[in-house]
Amino acid sequence: MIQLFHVTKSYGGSEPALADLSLSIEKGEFVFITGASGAGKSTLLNIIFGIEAPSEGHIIIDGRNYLKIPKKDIAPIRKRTGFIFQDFKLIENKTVYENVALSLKVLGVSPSAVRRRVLKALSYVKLQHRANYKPLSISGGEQQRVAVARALVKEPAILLADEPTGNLDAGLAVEMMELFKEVNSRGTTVVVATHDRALIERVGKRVIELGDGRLL
Amino acid sequence: MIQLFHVTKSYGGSEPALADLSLSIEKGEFVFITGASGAGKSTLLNIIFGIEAPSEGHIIIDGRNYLKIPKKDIAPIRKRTGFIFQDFKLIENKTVYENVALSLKVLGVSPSAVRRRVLKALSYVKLQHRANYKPLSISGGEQQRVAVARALVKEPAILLADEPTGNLDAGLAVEMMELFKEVNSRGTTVVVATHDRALIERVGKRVIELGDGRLL
Amino acid sequence: MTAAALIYLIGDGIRNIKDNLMTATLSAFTVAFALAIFTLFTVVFVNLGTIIDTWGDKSHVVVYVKSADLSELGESKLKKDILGVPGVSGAEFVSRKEALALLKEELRGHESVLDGIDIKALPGSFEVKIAKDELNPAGVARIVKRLSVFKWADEVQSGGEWVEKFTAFLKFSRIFALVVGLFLAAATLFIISNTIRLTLYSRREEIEVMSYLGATTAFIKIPFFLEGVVVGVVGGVMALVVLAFGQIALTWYIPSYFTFIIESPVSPQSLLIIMVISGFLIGGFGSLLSLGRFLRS
Amino acid sequence: MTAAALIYLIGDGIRNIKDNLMTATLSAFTVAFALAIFTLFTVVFVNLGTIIDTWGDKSHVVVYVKSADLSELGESKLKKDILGVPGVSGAEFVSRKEALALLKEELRGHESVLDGIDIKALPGSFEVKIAKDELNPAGVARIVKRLSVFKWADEVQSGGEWVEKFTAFLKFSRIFALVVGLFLAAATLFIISNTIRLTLYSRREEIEVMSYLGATTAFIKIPFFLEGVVVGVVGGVMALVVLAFGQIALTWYIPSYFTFIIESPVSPQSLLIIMVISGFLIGGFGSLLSLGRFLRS
Ligand SMILES: Nc1ncnc2c1ncn2[C@@H]1O[C@H](COP(=O)(O)OP(=O)(O)OP(=O)(O)O)[C@@H](O)[C@H]1O
Ligand SMILES: Nc1ncnc2c1ncn2[C@@H]1O[C@H](COP(=O)(O)OP(=O)(O)OP(=O)(O)O)[C@@H](O)[C@H]1O
Ligand SMILES: [Mg+2]
Ligand SMILES: [Mg+2]
Repeated sequence: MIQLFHVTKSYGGSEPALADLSLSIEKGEFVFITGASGAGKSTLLNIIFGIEAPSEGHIIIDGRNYLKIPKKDIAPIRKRTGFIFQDFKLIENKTVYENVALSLKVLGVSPSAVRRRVLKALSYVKLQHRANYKPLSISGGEQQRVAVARALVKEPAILLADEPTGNLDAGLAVEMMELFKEVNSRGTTVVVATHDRALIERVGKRVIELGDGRLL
Repeated sequence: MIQLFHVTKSYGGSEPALADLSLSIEKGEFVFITGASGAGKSTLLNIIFGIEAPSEGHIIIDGRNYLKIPKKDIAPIRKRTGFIFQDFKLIENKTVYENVALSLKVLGVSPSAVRRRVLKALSYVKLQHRANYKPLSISGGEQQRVAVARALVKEPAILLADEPTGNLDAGLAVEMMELFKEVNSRGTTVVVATHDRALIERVGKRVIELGDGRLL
Repeated sequence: MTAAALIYLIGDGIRNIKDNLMTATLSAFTVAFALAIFTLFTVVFVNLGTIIDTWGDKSHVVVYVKSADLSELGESKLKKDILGVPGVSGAEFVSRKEALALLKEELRGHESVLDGIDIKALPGSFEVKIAKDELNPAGVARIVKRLSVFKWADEVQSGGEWVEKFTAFLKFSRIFALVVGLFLAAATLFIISNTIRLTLYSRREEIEVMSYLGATTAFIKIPFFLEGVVVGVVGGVMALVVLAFGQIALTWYIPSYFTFIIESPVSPQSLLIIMVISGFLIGGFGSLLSLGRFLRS
Repeated sequence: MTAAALIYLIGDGIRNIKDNLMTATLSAFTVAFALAIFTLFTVVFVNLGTIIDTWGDKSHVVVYVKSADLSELGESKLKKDILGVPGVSGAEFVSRKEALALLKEELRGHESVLDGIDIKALPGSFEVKIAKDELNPAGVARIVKRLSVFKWADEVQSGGEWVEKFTAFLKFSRIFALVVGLFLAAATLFIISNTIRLTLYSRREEIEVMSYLGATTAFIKIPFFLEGVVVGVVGGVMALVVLAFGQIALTWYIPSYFTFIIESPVSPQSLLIIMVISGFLIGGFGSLLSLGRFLRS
């Protein structure tokens, strides 16, 4: 379970990115976070993932209360969390295969299992034929799907997806959502930040709408 | 006018990214290029911009015939062409203002005119308040709009936009299209690669649809 | 950390080098040059120490003894007096007969001028050896002064001016090699760490991504450490090659009786081991230290 | 290129340094260390040349003349013979009287042994000066052999063994400084270009973006060139500071009569100018050369 109490995040500018935000996401829930550009969607995901610390307020993840997630707790949280970054964050000088495999190697999965699971994940996002390409020599939508595969391959307890379909056509976007629904049905908490209203309506799950860092 | 004759682009893989593609875009036209992820949209724009050379075929830009655009012609073509990259390609250690201003400085615009035009372009994309931020400390959608401002500020003869609304909510996406229509009405040829059918329908212009590197 | 993770880490260190072959090669060359320079100076420093010891033995002071006192006091009493002077490490008696022989040797070819001279007119003398740390113009002068005070001493001559100047120059060379060597060590350590930092800077995104995937600090560091170790060890071995070529080039140009200055005081095998260990430490810990800065931020 | 573009370019070079202050500083330090090292060796090389000339004058060969021949052939004929030997750069006659005075000087304190010796028994002699490029053991030996051939020559003695060894050592030091200096120059040029390349590598995206905006090669290169120039010139000035400290440190430790070896043969002003120009060239053209590789790809 993920809970935020009166979380404020200010980067020092006049308007905080998140302002006094309280919300709760149940274990195994599937939630959309939406809002205009700059509303604070990415900031919210970053705080849950421990990339940013809130300026004020508390986060409770699986019953543990954090103001700022301490350094030693960050790696374990990230190990069971899949994050799809808005800008993908693929490693340029590793192949698609190695990028996805790294996600499992960090967990200490055995080499044979890594191979099997990586190839399966790549097939889910329809990228088996790009396994040996480097990220800079595949298309934008393909890169985004590598990011999806890297997050899903570890079968995370929590999946945080930041605008995961921005570079995908409608058909692929729906397929990705089907994937997310499937992992969700196996118990994974899914949080998807997106501006794509059509997609949200199609999936039909709870929607948290942000505007200027507040709940709308 | 931009014309492609039997253009093929192969990266050495089994399937070429573009296969025997012929098309023609009139001066002052507004064209959408669409197609699934990996269909060849970005490759097509890159060839027009001179980032890639076709493996076979010819490109004719403003009456000049190129197989491979020679080095000395690339800078002049780019000077009068605005390109919005799918991955933005902002310079990380320059501010938003400087990123946009660079586009004019390259053209030799006087400092006072640079200032006026950059601020105007930032206001078009609603980012005056982010002028002094660095790209990594603004949201994904804000970065995308900086890329739009950088391409528009030079008042290009040709505007090539690669997925320019992937990180924008529907409202902003429509506003960007209004901007594009406006520059188009002032004579700029506009080519927009996008997977967003709703947007294409809304704007209602010619659509070139690609599938596996061919016209559909 | 599981065995699978460890296997991955080792493989990854090697893969990283392949992926970043260009910068890895440049770093290895930097380490090689730096180590070669530093080793060269260490070798010269050590060898100059040896030569100073050798030549130092040849720098001596001679005390001529008044004939009367010699017969009266006896050789051993005088020797004890001399050895009592601080800074004196030895004394050897040269009899009148020996003195004449030496004089003749010095006038080689013109011994006739000495025909019929009175052997009594020649003084007996002591050759005085001076301790290493007093072997400098000031030290020698002080000892000469102390020796002159003895009533039985006829005259005190300090050994050849040349020997002193030469020894002083060798000492200067040695200090020069030391100061320059230390300076080079500082400069090259700086340059190596700068090179590593710039290399890692170009891969900071990779480091960031690994931490986002839940990698612990150790997990991130180990491949970079291994990569640094391989680069460092390769650099160390290349340094040996550079040194070998340098030795050949120098040997070509300098008088053969000075080549010992650039001869390694340790065996090639030991030198190899030293280089490999140095490369290991520089590459491995240089990477770790530079990494620390990226992981903190 | 318009005036506005040029103004931008200069401003941008300076802005770039501000934006990349850390790497710019590290590069400046690298240039400083490299230039300081190279300059140090050049100075030592030049000064060793001077000392070799000075000491070389003191290395001489003495030819003793048979008494009979001296009176028969005359001083000037013999001198002409000597000067005819290749490698000889001068000869000076020392009469018997002078020889006796010298001998007495040598036996200082025991002149009495020479009392009553026959001045006729002493030979007249020539002090022979040897040309610089023959001043080595082999050259001296060859000249001695040639001089011994003269029928009038009684004996040929080569000057003090010390002088020769000392000169040889100085020569060795000089060649050592030269070889090491060249090696350091190669190593440091490599290190500087590597540093610049790594720095530019971390900014290759910036270079790429500029070209996408329609910037000509010159437009891209000029700010980097200016940046390199500023870094290089700052490095050059810092090198002077490093050298000044180095000189102070060395002067502290070495005998005062050797300090000249680390004294600049040119004025501080000239040295400053040389350093600034070197920094300018290294930084500016180093950047341009490294840039070329990125612009091509
Ligand atoms: N440098 C490259 N090397 C090898 N293959 C490439 C390279 N660039 C693109 N491709 C391949 O060419 C095909 C077309 O790529 P392109 O980027 O043009 O697609 P796109 O239509 O822009 O897709 P998207 O909507 O995902 O951005 C893709 O399958 C891609 O993997
Ligand atoms: N590091 C930072 N420093 C300063 N301001 C920041 C930083 N990161 C984000 N912001 C600001 O905080 C606000 C919220 O950013 P956030 O990235 O959360 O928006 P978002 O909802 O993800 O938008 P988008 O849909 O465009 O990705 C934005 O106005 C952004 O400019
Ligand atoms: Mg965002
Ligand atoms: Mg694309």
